[in-house]
Amino acid sequence: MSVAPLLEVEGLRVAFSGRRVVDDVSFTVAAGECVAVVGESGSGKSVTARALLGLSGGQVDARRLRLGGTDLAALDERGWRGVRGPQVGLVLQDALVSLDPLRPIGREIDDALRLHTRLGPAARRERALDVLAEVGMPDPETRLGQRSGELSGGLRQRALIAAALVLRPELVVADEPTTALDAEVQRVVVDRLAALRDAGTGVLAISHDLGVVRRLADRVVVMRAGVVVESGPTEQVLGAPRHDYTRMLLAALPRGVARGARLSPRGVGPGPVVPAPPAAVPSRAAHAQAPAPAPVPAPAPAPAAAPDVVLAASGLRRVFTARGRAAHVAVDDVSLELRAGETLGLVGASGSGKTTTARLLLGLDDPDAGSATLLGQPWAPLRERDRRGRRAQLGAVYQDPASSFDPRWSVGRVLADAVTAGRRTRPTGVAAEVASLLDRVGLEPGTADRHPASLSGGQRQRVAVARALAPRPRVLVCDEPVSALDVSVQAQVLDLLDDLQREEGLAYLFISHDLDVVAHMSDHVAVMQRGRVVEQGRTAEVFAAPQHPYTRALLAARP
Amino acid sequence: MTRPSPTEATGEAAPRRRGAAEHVLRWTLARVVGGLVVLWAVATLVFFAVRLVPGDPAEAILGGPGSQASAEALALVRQEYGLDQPLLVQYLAQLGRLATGDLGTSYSLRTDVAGLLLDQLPGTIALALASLVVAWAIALGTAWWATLGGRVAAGVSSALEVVAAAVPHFWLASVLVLVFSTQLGLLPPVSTGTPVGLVLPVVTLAIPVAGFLGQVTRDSLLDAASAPFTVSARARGESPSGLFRRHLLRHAALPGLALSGWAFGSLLSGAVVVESVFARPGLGRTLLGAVTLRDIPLVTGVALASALAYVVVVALGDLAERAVDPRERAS
Amino acid sequence: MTVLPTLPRPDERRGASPGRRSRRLPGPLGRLRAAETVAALVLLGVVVAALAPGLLAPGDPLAVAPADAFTAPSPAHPLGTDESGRGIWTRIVHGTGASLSIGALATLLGTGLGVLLGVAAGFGDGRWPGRAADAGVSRLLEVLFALPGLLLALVVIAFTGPGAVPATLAVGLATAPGYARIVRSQVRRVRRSAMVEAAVVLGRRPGTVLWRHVLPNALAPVVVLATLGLGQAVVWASSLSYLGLGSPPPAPEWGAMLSAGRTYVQVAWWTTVFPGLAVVLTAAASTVLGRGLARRGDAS
Amino acid sequence: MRTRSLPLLALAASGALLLAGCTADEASGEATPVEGGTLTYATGDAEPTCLDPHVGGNYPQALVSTQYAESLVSKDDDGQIVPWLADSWTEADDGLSWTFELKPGVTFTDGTPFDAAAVAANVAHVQDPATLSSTGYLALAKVTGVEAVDDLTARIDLSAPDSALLESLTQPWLAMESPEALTRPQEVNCESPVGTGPFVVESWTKQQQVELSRNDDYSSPPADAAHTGPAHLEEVVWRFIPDSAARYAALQAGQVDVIDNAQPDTLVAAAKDDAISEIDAPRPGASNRLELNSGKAPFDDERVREAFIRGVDVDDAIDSLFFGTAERSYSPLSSAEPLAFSDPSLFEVDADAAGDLLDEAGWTSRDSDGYRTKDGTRLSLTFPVSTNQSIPAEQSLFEQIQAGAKTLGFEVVLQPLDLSSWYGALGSNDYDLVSAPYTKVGPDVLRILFDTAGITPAPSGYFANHAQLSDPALDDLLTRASQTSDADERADLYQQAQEIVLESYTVLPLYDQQNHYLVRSSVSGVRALPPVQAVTLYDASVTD
Repeated sequence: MSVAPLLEVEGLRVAFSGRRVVDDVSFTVAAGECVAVVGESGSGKSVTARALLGLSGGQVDARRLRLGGTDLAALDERGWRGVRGPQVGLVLQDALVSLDPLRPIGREIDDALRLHTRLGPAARRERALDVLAEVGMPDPETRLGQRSGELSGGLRQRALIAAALVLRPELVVADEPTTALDAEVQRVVVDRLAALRDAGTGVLAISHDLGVVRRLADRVVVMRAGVVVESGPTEQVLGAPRHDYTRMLLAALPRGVARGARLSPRGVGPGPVVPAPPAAVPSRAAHAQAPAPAPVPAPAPAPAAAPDVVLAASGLRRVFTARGRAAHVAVDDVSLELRAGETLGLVGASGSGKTTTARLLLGLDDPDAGSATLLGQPWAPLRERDRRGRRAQLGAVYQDPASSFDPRWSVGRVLADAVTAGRRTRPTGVAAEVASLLDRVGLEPGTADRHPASLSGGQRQRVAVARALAPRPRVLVCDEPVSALDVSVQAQVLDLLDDLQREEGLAYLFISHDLDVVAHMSDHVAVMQRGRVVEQGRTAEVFAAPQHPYTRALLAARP
Repeated sequence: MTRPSPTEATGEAAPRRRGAAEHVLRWTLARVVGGLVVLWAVATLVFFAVRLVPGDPAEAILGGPGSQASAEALALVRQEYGLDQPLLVQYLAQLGRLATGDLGTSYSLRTDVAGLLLDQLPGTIALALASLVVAWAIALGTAWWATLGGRVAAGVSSALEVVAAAVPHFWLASVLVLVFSTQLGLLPPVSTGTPVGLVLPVVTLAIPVAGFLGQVTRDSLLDAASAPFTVSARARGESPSGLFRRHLLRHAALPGLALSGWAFGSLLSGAVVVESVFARPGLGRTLLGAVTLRDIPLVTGVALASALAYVVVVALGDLAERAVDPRERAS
Repeated sequence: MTVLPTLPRPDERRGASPGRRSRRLPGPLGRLRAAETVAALVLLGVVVAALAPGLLAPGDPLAVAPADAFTAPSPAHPLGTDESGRGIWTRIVHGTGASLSIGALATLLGTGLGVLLGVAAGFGDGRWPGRAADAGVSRLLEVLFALPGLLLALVVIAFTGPGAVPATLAVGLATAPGYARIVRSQVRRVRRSAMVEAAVVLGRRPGTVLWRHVLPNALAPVVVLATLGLGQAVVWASSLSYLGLGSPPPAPEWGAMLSAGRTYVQVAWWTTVFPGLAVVLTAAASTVLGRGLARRGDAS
Repeated sequence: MRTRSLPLLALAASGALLLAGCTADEASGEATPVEGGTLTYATGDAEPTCLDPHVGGNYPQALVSTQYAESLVSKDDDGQIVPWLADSWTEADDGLSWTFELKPGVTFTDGTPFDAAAVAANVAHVQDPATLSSTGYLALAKVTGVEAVDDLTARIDLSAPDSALLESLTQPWLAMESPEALTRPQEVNCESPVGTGPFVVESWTKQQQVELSRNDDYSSPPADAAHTGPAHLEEVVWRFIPDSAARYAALQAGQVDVIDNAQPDTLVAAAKDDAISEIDAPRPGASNRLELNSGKAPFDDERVREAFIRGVDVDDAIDSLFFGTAERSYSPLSSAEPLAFSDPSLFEVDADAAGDLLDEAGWTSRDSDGYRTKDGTRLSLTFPVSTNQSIPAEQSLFEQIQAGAKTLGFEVVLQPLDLSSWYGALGSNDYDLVSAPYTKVGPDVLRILFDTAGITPAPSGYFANHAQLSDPALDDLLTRASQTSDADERADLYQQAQEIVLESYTVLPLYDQQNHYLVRSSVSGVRALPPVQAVTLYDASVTD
């Protein structure tokens, strides 16, 4: 497809008050081609994408910045406004906040038409309905009048895409189009973008999710700290990466890595050490038929006397009744068992009741029916006064650790409070205990004096784990502990959890919407759909031969 | 791990519509009951508070304090107005009358309080509402100017808002009269019953409230301006002024609407001063006189009228807020 | 960034990559902006005037000199003299203590009462005791809001008689509902945060959670709010003095000076304009400083 | 909003653009009376609670009722009683009754004829407790009844001779109202009283204004009126503007034609403005004065009283605060009273003499604050001030008296109170100094203010003798003066009474009860009716 490239970027540099964020980036996008820009947070991929619409907000200069017949570098503000919409469309990450929550989606789509065309209201309405149908929005008639808050995640994202496509731009820039979505919905959006590309539009996709990139992109550009480290056809970059950083990114993917095997090099931090080459990964071409994951030799632990059950739930049920709305059954007859030293994975789409189940097991919410036991003793429903004494046995790690720390406390004080909370004894030696906790989670002793707000995402999560370990619990409930982290940092935290389980015999209830992470981390898995456990069993068996249609659909939807 | 919000209902429209109608009914019922409780509490609070105040009600009836009324006249009045009965009996009698809408007769003005209020309420309400509208116009005007005017405009408008919020009514009134009517002779210093006479009183009342609304609007404007949907809008080619009109204006106005109840209350307080300075008939002036002359029925009447006005304005503010932002809010 | 985002959230560094909000450390000083330095200087001046009026204005604020009444601002009397020949500058400086103390004490009373009511309403956890307290206090607040603030003040003063202390009491009571509403929403916000749930998981008792986490975090913004309230309290006090209900003459309190000056506005504009400016400047300065602290405070 | 509208910075600015044309315009034509036109009168006094002067009876009522209700007799500028609704009158030999010959052909504006029966009905209405009259009621204390000898002759019977009856009858609070109207409920009569005056009350919007229209068949002007027949003005708007600065600004802007209660500073400004002229009409009755409570310490000791009165210099203060618009008074009575007696020698300021008197009285030592003490207690005086009755200039005067008294060693504690609390303080004898104006026609006001009987409070707690002066000789003089019908003997008796009052050093006279009107030059014929110095608009006309 050697047609003149639609978009030419050469020597692009973006700086914010002197500090350079994007340095000498060059790539091209042809019509009907999808180029993906991959990199972790802080790599400058988002700023690059926005610079293409003049929305980076920094000082931009480039040797060449051409889109179709327009020289973007020479545009003034009014000129940019002529380009944005008709020539280039932007799709942002989370439709809930990227569409004005106070206006119906019809009006958002209509804005673009009113600004750039002289169509009458009726004609514009017609065009809006067409573009909504194009992106596969069911029943567009009523959807026009609804606000983004009234739509489900998938529908919102389609509305956002429709708003960007309505003027048929030659180039569409999608900044993290799938990050905020569940696997199933991701699949639909990726297919939509693929169809767009096949119809001849140029697509520039920005993502940190290599799975999505593998399915969608013809060519890949890998960026790190504002610089392009590698670029080329997808098979070559993802199949046989030349640059260590790309290799490290690929290695950090839990897909296909056996339970217990490390994802990140032994040393601390994302060092450039080259890990063992990963198992062969089928290239894009092979995506057509259902992916048959390579048979993973499950390291079946020696079937010694089955370890005793540390945390069990039977028939848990929780119903939310809100004013003026129908009652919502969040958890419906859920029964689980977690054994000592093992990890039970809990997987399912958002809103499937995973988090409610976790809160019931943590005793933060009382079940309407059913019960749970911890270390054999009744745990829920129970009066908090009776439960408080045994709280030390059960720890928790959250998705966003920052919000669970008291903003005014240093790391040292957080850990000291956790240590003394568990037991009323031994005020002395707390400092020593804090130091050992920091060491066990791989943080230098100096971190104690720092403020959680000043740490990186990965470091904060390590502090959260250390706090959970302080009262020496037997069970940890981890709710989406790594989904907010970059792949490389995610790998380190997962390895940390593995090490701790092996050394201290901890049992984990591991909750995630990411099937690859659950497959890698858990011995047993339970799949939840709309509040019910639809399938449960040893991870290897469930992933190899899923019985329940929903499980099969989840596995199929994995990029 | 915050509490998961129940997933929003998708698709089934019919039950949602019935739920909405029932919801509106429940909302209005709650407002009415709440309003009645407030009115009852206000009546009780005023009844006992004014009774504690020194000064003999009977004397207040006889042409106010210092009247050389004769003993028989005082006795006659005490008996006629039931002032000789125990306090609790008087309180229940008062509640009985209020329930039937009879606000009694004003001691000092010797006219039916309800009639008096009906005469004066429109004046004060007109003044308060006009001031609220002007305050909003100024607040949004400075917000608009700050948005489009760049750094200097932002700084100056912010300073203007802070100063405006700090200005005492009566001082502003004398300065405005000094400048606009005495020196420039442009505006009448005293209200003429015509709209022209309304300009200075409204501006005097509106400026301090505009200062507050301006600061509240500015904060929510900042939040909205940095929200991702503004980037989406500009990616569609929206101009900054278009963005302000179609998107930010709504977001900026939201918190202000919630504050409309408070703003109206402060306008009533301000009215006391502005009405006496500009010689405008109204509740404010009546209130000041009523308390000075210990005119119990009149004080109760004015308190109830302003409480009713407050409850209505809060309800309207809430309605407007729900219209602009129907998202469910944990109040 | 184009024109629009010239209003970056004060605590967000310009040009931070969009989408990820970086937070500036809540350092004690942080970068003092021009407006805040001016406000700090004004307040410093006001505090000095309050504590040691003699420094700024050696004259006696009460000394009467009928001969030179109503003299226009002149080197001898920088701000002119009032109807009794007393220097306006001297009286403003010596009046600072009175006005500021009424403002400060009223704010203290307002915030104190507000915190009590706010915590009582906000801390309930939805079950019986908490819900009843919340409903009760909310209704009380609604009633206090329904009554125009001035009626509240008038009734209090009618009961106690005019004077500085009753005025302070009246302004305190009239402003308490405002603080209570804000404290209630802050306490409810912190009450439902992940931090509190993490503490529960660690086995902390509700009392400890209240003292160690909820109160410090909920009340921090209230302290900042008090600085905004201080300005308003001074304005309130001067309004009461205007209605003749504030501190008795000849005390050089700003409100009393304003109401006296108002009568002579035709003949001697300076008798009312300068005391008014003093009120406005103090109120504006405390607001600017308050908002500056708020910006720094909410960075955490 | 498609178009880019300019930011509305301040509504006032745009308001200004709207009204470019409306500047104050007043051409001063020569003063030939022009028939018709509307005059707007702005009063600063409190709004009356009832327009029927019989009910209650205070000065704001007198101001407005002078336009529509007329009395039997009036006074001319020399203080002589002149005919009004009564053509002539004779006193019975025993002084126990007065017979009045009424002016024929006079009808009330509701058509009922004015006759002897009407006079009887009015006196009955005033004396009926249900009318809740106070000023009128006290003035007719000695009246036992009224006899309609024939249609145009009415005889008023008395329980004892009353030399002040004629003067009392000149007051608006005893004006004649239509008997028909008086039968209506008081509430209705308060809103629309019916008199025989040159104007008729059309409507009263509370707190805003009273509208009056011309009485076309008016035929009963007082003897000293400038013309006969109906008034020149077609309509009068009586506006209530309490704020003095706003009232004067309205006059300057031409929004109103006449204002009352003009403050000293506006008088000075008006003097410089040739478009505005002043009418100085001090009110009759007592002068504005400080009364020293001789009923309790420290003023029960005459030396302390004399020291206070002769130690404090008020002349400079009065001059500066009132800009020379108020003359110092040395008499308990207003200069509007022909029989007023003053003795400046008693009030010559001598601080040293005052100091010696205080030492003599035992107040020898001084405490840290500079105040005199005796046996440990400080020489402190409580001074409740009524913010309604004392104008700002007067309150500033009290502050200067406070400062002056401090140098002498007196601590004067000023307490500004609203009306209710002020009367409460007086009722509970919680005062040492007080300033209380009292308006009444005739020297008989002395009996109310200084007779021992004036000390015992009325049931409502009100009493008039704030000086609590109780001197049998003075009481005897006042009683005889109130009964004698011989003018010279009456004058001599009142002079002696005033000498006793002044020498008792319980009263520090300040100035006449200030009563200034400001009138735009476009208006002529505005006159202060002598009895209570309330303005009558009967002869007024608008020339532009």
